[in-house]
Amino acid sequence: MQQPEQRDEVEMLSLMLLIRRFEERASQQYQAQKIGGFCHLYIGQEAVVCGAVAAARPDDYLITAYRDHAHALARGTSADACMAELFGKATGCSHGLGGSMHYFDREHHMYGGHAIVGAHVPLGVGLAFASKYRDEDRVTLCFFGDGAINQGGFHEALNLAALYKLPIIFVCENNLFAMGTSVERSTALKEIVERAEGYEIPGAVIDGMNFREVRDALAKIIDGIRKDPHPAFAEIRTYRYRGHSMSDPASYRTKEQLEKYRLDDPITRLRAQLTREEKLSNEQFDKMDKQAKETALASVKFAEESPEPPLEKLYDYTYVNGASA
Amino acid sequence: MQQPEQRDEVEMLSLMLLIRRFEERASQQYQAQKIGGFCHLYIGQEAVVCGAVAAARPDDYLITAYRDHAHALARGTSADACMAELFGKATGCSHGLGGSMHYFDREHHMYGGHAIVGAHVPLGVGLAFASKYRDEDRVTLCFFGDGAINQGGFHEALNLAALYKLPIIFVCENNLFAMGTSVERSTALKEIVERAEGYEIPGAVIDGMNFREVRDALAKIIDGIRKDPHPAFAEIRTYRYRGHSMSDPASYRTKEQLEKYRLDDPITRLRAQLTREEKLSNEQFDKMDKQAKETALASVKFAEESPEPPLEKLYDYTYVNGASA
Amino acid sequence: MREITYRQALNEALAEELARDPDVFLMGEEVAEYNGAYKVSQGLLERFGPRRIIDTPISENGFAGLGIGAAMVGLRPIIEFMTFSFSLVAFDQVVNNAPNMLTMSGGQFNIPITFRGPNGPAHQLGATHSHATECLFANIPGLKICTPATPRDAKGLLKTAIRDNNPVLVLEVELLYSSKGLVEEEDVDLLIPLGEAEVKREGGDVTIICYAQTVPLALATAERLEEEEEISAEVLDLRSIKPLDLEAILKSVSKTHRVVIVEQDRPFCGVGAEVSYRIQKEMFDGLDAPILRVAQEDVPMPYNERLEKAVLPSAEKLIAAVKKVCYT
Amino acid sequence: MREITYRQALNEALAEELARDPDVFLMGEEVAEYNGAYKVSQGLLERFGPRRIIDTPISENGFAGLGIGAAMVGLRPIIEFMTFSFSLVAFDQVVNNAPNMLTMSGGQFNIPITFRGPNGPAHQLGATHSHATECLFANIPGLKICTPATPRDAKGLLKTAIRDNNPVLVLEVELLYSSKGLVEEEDVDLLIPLGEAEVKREGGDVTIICYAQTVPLALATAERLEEEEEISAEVLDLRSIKPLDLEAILKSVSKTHRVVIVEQDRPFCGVGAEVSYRIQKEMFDGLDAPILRVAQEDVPMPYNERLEKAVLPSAEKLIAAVKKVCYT
Ligand SMILES: Cc1ncc(C[n+]2csc(CCOP(=O)(O)OP(=O)(O)O)c2C)c(N)n1
Ligand SMILES: Cc1ncc(C[n+]2csc(CCOP(=O)(O)OP(=O)(O)O)c2C)c(N)n1
Ligand SMILES: [Mg+2]
Ligand SMILES: [Mg+2]
Repeated sequence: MQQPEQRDEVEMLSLMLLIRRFEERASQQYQAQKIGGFCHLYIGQEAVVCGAVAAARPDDYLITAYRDHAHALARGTSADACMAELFGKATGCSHGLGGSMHYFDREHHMYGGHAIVGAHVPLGVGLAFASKYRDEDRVTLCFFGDGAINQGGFHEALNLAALYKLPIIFVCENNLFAMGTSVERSTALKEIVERAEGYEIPGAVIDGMNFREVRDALAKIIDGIRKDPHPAFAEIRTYRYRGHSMSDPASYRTKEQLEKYRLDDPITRLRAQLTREEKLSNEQFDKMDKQAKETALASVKFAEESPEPPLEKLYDYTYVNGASA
Repeated sequence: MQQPEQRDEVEMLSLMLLIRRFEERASQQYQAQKIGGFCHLYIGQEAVVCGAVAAARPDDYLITAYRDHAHALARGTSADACMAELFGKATGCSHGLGGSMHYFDREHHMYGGHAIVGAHVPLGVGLAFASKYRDEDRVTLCFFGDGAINQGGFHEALNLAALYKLPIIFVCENNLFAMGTSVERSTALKEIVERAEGYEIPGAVIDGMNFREVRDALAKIIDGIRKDPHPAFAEIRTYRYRGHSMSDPASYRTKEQLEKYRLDDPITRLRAQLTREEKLSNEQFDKMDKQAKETALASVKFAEESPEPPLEKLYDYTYVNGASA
Repeated sequence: MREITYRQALNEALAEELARDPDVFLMGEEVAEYNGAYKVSQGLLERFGPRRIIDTPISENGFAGLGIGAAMVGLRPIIEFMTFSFSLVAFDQVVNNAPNMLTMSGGQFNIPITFRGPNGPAHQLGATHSHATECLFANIPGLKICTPATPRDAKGLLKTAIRDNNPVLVLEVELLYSSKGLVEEEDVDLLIPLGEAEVKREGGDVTIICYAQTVPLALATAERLEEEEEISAEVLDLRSIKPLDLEAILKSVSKTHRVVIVEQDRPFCGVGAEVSYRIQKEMFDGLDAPILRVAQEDVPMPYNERLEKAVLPSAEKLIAAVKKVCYT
Repeated sequence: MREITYRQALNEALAEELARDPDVFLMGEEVAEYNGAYKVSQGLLERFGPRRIIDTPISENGFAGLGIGAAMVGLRPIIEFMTFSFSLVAFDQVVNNAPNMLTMSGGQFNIPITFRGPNGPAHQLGATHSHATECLFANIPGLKICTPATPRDAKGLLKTAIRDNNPVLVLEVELLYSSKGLVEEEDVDLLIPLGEAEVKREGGDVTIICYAQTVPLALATAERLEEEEEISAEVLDLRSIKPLDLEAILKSVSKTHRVVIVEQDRPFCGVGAEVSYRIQKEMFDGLDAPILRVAQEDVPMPYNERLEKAVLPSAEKLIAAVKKVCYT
């Protein structure tokens, strides 16, 4: 099976670094009360969306839940636009109207940023429906958490996708917890991927702390879908280092568990792989990291200096004018 | 494994006859416009609920969807109360306020008659929750159609039942169609029972045209649940002879298919079994059938002569007075 | 003009828009092979094929969401709810995803979707199947809602709804599917704007505001009022609940100075409440009597026919209200 | 009397009713081990154990339905929605199963259930997480709805709700969880009847009707009105939306003859519309000015703080409305 043209791994590593540094800054700015509402960090899970994006085409549809900063960044939304969104600024990727949980970027095929658990999974199926309807070979990447699989809408969506043979990959980012509830306390089965079997959807379990494994496994699945539209399911095992949201001390899990995953850090791992293969020097890495930090810091400045969305436009986002010509 | 004390099979045959004759009368009365709203007949499926009721205890909780006449009759609601309900009379099992789709009979542990597809399955799980909460050994029989398994609420309910290990048997009356949609056009899997596997719920496929098979298979499952509370799933294969509702000509299926199932008629089959075993003579059967027809006819008379619910009581069913003491 | 049924008018609207725009598709339970539970989509599968006319499982949440997702990338789905009572299991999709997307995305994603199907009590369907949902949805910013009462309005409003770039709910009336009325010839591209009420009968003494099911009731009652009470009632059909045609309402009320709203939904926070608020706010000094509403009684719908009738708005209740505001 | 927080008051109400009645249990997402997303159920798992305090998966439809089923056979579930924005995925259970059961069964099954949790906009949660659902549920016959604004009301109303034999929604206010107020000592069995409004401030010139989030706003604004405009405003806290205390409303209005309703929900078919309909119907000649409402702007909630503020009712909007009805 032919692999899609692969994006440079060093570049992907620097993307993962950017995501991490961006979120560290976001966390700091949240604590400084520059950012409002809820804010869910992705730190620890970077290999998942980066592996997926590396496996997909830039114009494949991508949709996810509220833990969405990384998904936009991975798709190419600038750190500036992402930080400005957290600050509620007009220059944000959702023009300051969406906030952390509702990132959108049409240009980069990022279809949100959706905050009702599970409710965007039918939307993802709709994106896939559209590409099949139009006979396009795009694949939809539909991300959601382990908590979402207990929502009814998720099931209806899976069944519809299977019934209509839609080109979609359901990517379950299993970080073991939905807020304070562990998977075993929420889900009556041994492996999440088994749920897909009830719809005759092929499933795979993937190590989400390993960029290469995510990329290669998904590339194969996506390639299969592109050739012959059908749904697939990937349970990607990962871990969030931080609490569920900024206000969560995460006392429901052990320090040992966190440490175990930290040792398996996706950035450290890819760095080690590349260093071992002599594709990356320490200096290069340090430079990249510095760059990531600078970009993140600059995004704060950009956000701070950006204008607020104008009050006069308050009523401009409820309806669009016009009709199909 | 010990079987529950079995109800006399001849008695159960006469119950199946009563159900059939009752519904034939209901059909006639509907056509004569004595009955309003929707009316869904169960004819052909009698062995399912009769087998289940024979396998359960009278105080086990029972809940079902809108195709519910048989479930009330099987539980012991009188034909009079059932027919009066169709006529909207005060003497009906829901005092004329529920109609065909909303039969209730608290005394006989019939918890409805629910008309939003799938939405009563969580209620069934709530009944089972209550018996576990109270440490009672009742089992909940929760009936639904093949169409209901594509509703999100159904899934959430299955997962909750499995998670909390509730004493409930999910009985899917698979009559191959949801209105005009065949199971293969609605459901992305080979066997409905596979859906239960996604929740680690044990499942069984049962021939719903054979009273004895239904009873014996369910008795074993129910017995297991009673000893050790857990959910179970039974896909019971059956067939409705009539259209989905009174207005449906059922042109989506072939005459051959209908004829095939008619040859497998559950009443004819149990009759043949009993006759072969010399537990039933032709005279007895004819007498029973005559009796069933008379009871059904008498129920029409009863319904006709019954009073309407009084207009003054219109406001009496919105709230109950009082509070927990 | 020709006389066709309300059902036929809807069917023509669907067929015309499907023919006109390849991005339009129809999806719902039993819409294709069964030709629609109420036969509104009769013949469409045969004409447009299974790519455009799509049967679904009983998964309202799922296929409503599918439609919204497809609309994000420019398709124009028509989602049929077999009845709007079943839209309640898809409520989150309709009120949270469809109308919020434009705001949440800072204007990047509009959702050109139509949700349609019968709404409101039909005949003895009982408490679960008789919901009039218009006021529930009308509270939600970002949705548009229309409620055709005649074949002409049904055709013209549905066609406009399908072309609108926002989510629009077309709330049809089951009990009117077989009713007949005059509609322009088939070669006319009949579009009736959303947000325009119509005076269905002129009068000078009182304004009866109505929509959907209550339009025929209001018209028939106006005749009786004329004959029996010598009261000349103007009958104003809102046609759209949102946007609401306040201008038309005020125009009629400034002539009559008296208003009765006869609505098909339940009273509490219903359409009548909203309309009456707007009128009293704008025309406080122009009213000669309090505004009265005739709505469903505020009880779950009973199955029994006599009780159901007692719950619904009726000519008797409407006449009593009109007489009250006319102080006769 | 002691000073405690609104959160603590709710916690006490839960604990007291759990202790009092073995049929009462609390179920919802993160209510047990996490002690509640907003810590309302703090300590309850420890005290009452996992049989009575039950964590659920993210399955609102499922566990709302579970509660209704359990209530059919006499248990008294308290179902927590983490916020009522999430009740929208369980909408059918709450509006179709809970309140219809009594009617559909001809009186055989009442549903003694309490649905509770924070409702209405909090702070920059965006369009999907800021729903004020009171008017949606208030339209549904068979539900009762209360909206406590003070610790005392929170405790007294929640306790009454749990004991009520009907489905009751207790719509709490996230932004008030940490606010403090005087509440009777713990040994007092504090029960506040559903359907009783309370004058939270006396005044003679205008009646400001409010509930939930808008009560502190109304009270603070009333002070400003007194100081800055010499307008004496009576502040009436509805406390219950359904049943609505029309008597208390009319009593206040017959004193002031002027009304502004400041509501936390969206305007269209909202609580303000209903209240204004009732007042103008009963007191047409007793009003000296049109009734005005101050509600959210009718747009999906934006994330940006300044825009969010502009959407919400504010002191400025309320003052403007009051001045208008006072013709100053
Ligand atoms: C329908 C609904 N219920 C509850 C919530 C509150 N909530 C937000 S995130 C979350 C946990 C989701 O966990 P998971 O799906 O595993 O995603 P993760 O946070 O781990 O990325 C909950 C309960 C919500 N947003 N929507
Ligand atoms: C949520 C919802 N959607 C649609 C309907 C309309 N409807 C009533 S029965 C039915 C078919 C159900 O089929 P199945 O579950 O197989 O039960 P059967 O009629 O075969 O007994 C449909 C679509 C409904 N009542 N509720
Ligand atoms: Mg998770
Ligand atoms: Mg079926």
